[in-house]
Amino acid sequence: MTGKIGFILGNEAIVEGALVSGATFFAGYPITPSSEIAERASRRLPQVGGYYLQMEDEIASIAAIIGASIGGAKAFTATSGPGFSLMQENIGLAVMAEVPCVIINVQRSGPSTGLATKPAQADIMQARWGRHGDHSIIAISPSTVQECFDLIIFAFNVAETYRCPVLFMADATVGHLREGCVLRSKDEVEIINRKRPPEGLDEYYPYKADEDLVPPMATLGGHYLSRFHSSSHNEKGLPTSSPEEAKDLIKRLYDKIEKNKDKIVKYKTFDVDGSDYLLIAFGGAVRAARQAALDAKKRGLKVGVLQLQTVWPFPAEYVCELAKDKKGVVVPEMNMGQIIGEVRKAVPDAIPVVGANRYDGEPLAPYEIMKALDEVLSL
Amino acid sequence: MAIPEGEIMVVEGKKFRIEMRRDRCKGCEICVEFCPKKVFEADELGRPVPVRVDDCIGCGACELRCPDFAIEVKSKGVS
Amino acid sequence: MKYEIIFSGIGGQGVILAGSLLGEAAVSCGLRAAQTQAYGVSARGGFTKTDVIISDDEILYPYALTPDLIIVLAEPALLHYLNVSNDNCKVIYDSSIIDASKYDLDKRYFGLPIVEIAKELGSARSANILSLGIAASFIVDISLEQLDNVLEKRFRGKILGKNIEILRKGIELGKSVALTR
Amino acid sequence: MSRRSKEVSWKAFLREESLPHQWCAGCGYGVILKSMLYAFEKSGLAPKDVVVVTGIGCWGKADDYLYTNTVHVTHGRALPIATGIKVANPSLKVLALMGDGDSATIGGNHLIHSSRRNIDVTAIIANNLNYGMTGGQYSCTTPLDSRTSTSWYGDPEPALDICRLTETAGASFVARTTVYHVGTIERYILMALSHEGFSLVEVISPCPTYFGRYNKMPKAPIMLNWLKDKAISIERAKNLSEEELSGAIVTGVFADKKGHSFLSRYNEIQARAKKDLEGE
Repeated sequence: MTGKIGFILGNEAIVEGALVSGATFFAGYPITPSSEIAERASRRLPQVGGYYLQMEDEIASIAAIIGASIGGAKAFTATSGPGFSLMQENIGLAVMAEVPCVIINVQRSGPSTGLATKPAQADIMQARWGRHGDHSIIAISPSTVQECFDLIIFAFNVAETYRCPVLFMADATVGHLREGCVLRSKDEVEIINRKRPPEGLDEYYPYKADEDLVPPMATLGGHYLSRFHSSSHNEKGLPTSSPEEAKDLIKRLYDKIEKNKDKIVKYKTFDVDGSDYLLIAFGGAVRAARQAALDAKKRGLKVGVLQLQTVWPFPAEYVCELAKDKKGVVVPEMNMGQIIGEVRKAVPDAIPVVGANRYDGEPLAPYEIMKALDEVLSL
Repeated sequence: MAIPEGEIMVVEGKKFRIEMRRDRCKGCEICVEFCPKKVFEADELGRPVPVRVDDCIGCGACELRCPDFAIEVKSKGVS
Repeated sequence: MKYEIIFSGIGGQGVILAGSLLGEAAVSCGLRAAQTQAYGVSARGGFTKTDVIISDDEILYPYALTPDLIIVLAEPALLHYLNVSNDNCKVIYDSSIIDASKYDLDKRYFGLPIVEIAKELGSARSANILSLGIAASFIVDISLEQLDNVLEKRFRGKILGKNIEILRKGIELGKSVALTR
Repeated sequence: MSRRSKEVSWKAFLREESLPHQWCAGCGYGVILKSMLYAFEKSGLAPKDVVVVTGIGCWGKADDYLYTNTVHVTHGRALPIATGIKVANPSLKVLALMGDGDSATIGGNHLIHSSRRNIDVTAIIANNLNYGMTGGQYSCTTPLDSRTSTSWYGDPEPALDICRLTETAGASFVARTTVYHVGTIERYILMALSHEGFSLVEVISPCPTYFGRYNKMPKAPIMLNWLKDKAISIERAKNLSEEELSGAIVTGVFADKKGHSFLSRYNEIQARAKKDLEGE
């Protein structure tokens, strides 16, 4: 498969990227518009000695990939809106027990069963806040089929590096998009595997973190006994109700992501230098945003685009830096306005921030972004 | 019979020795009820006292049934 | 160069396959292609369409905004494309299964008996491949060799032979109605 | 009694420093725990080969007292987590320890499908007939008409028979006993540990604090004698009518079938897939 160009679906590219990452375990429950991921995983994984498990529901699916990761595999699942809602509790488990795994949500219109076959980006706040309790989370969003492949590898890498779940927030416009995609081989990409404890320790403490705030993860059946715990626990992995230990744990879980933000945040810019206006988008909406910027150029406007490949943690400082000398910002999203709230928090109050939103199940179009840009121009 | 807290109480019988952990015992009286030789009696807190240790036949029922890991019966002469 | 092509029909006619084969052939020829699809809940019977954008440059928005060619294989699909904004767009509908007389269609629309021709060539189910040929005739940069290649990857044996024949007939048909810009 | 002189003593699996445990006086879970440790000793397993997955509930605290690999997870999800661990690392002996609420009520769907899948995991279900940890509410195994803190006038819902359910669903080893029948707990767990495919041991346990207290059995010995009286062996039960069996606890081995575990079947799938890849 070295460097082979495939004309494939975004959903298929996700599976190919996962395989290159070394993933050997998928558990899922079919749901539109993510099902092609399950279908391809079911064909490809057993070919490479891996496993595809079709579970009884999405709760079992996320549980099984957490188990598989504890067992030593790189594991992933894929779902869409309703299934993503069902997974939230155990995503919290992966956060608390520090289990690396990748959860793909090919977003569709909601709420509830909504428009099953139609795209949306309306789960991006759920990605951040869907679970109970304080914590940080990593969410990555692709806008092209090539990014489905490249960023899923990045998703596995950050999951392994920081021992945490990573949410891969695709949407139906990208998952069901076919494009040319360079299918890189293992030797052509950087693959990161979880940190293991050194041999010869007197005792292994499963939740004793190194300086990077990440505890090494022992291989089950190897040198050390290991413990994983969903409740507040100490370094030994034993439950504790001590306020100090509880605070230290919650703080570390939060900080290991927030303090490593510069390594986790990935973005792309298009014509931002010297531009007067800025479009900030993620996922499928980036395509419309870039087209709109190009159309605006024909009208003599200087419009740059910031693509958030990593949406969470939100790069507020960078957004502020980029936006501070602009005349206005437009945030195109296929929802009623979710990330725009983060943008508003980040940019100086004097700069107008306007949304370009679509939430009828149809993909956001460039002319709708142009309309929002016109609104900014009129301010 | 006063048995101290927090340490292993060893009661020697003719053939068997009963070791009891009062720090673990919660006084459920299972050993009192199910000892075939009625070796134990409950004190005022319901905790067992091996008052007839010489009657012990070493069947191990008390050890097996104790939910609290609080009783061990040992054959004398076996360390 | 940039082309926006739509294949439309009802589920089960293979319009999405036609779109993906066209895109794949374009990519094999070193072009860029993006293919998207819209479909309803039923796998069979409901309105289905696929947009194929082919360009020698990066494709930003992957949906057809100003389509150059729309191929319509069923009446429910025609209803979607009665008011096409692009003056230069060509809309080819299957005149063997759609009675267009009740619609007030301008000169951008014309009928070809697609299913009937496919049937004559031995496979009514290959109307999508005939459509692929019609669309391919439109894009000079896609080679027949690569089109054959993508068919060879997809089909085997007798069906492959039939489809290769039908593809050629489609290209010929497309040329006959002078689709090339 | 001093036990068998095996390489790894049962005490090697016990976190003795965590005792006394948190279970109430007369709770049967300490007995089940000890029987499980005895079975570990007899099985010849080493602590590092064993992974114990626990859910939420009184029995879900069992991992606190173990020197094995332990994974403490969300309520009801021990089985799918155990499934993932086992599939990812088949050399491990993976157990899921669940109560009646965890396994059969909130986790009932996973119980059915783990049985059907015949996944190579051992489930040890400690059934105390109610939710002990949250204060004695009724669960899906609470006997019909029993009084609990949420069925003050009697439980209107009939109880679920875990063993009959899982046997029907395809679990290849299913056995039930009670804390009264203490010797059989170890025996059944040992059988389950050496079984290929999904193995399940259900142990009915006294909860004198809640279930017992609400149902005129406030002390453990009374509850144990109640279990003794209610128990009917599966062999005897075969000759009894439904009416005669009403309210009885049928004990014994419900299923003990060989072959067709999930992992053995999946090996076949991988072989076919590799052939397919070579043929491409």
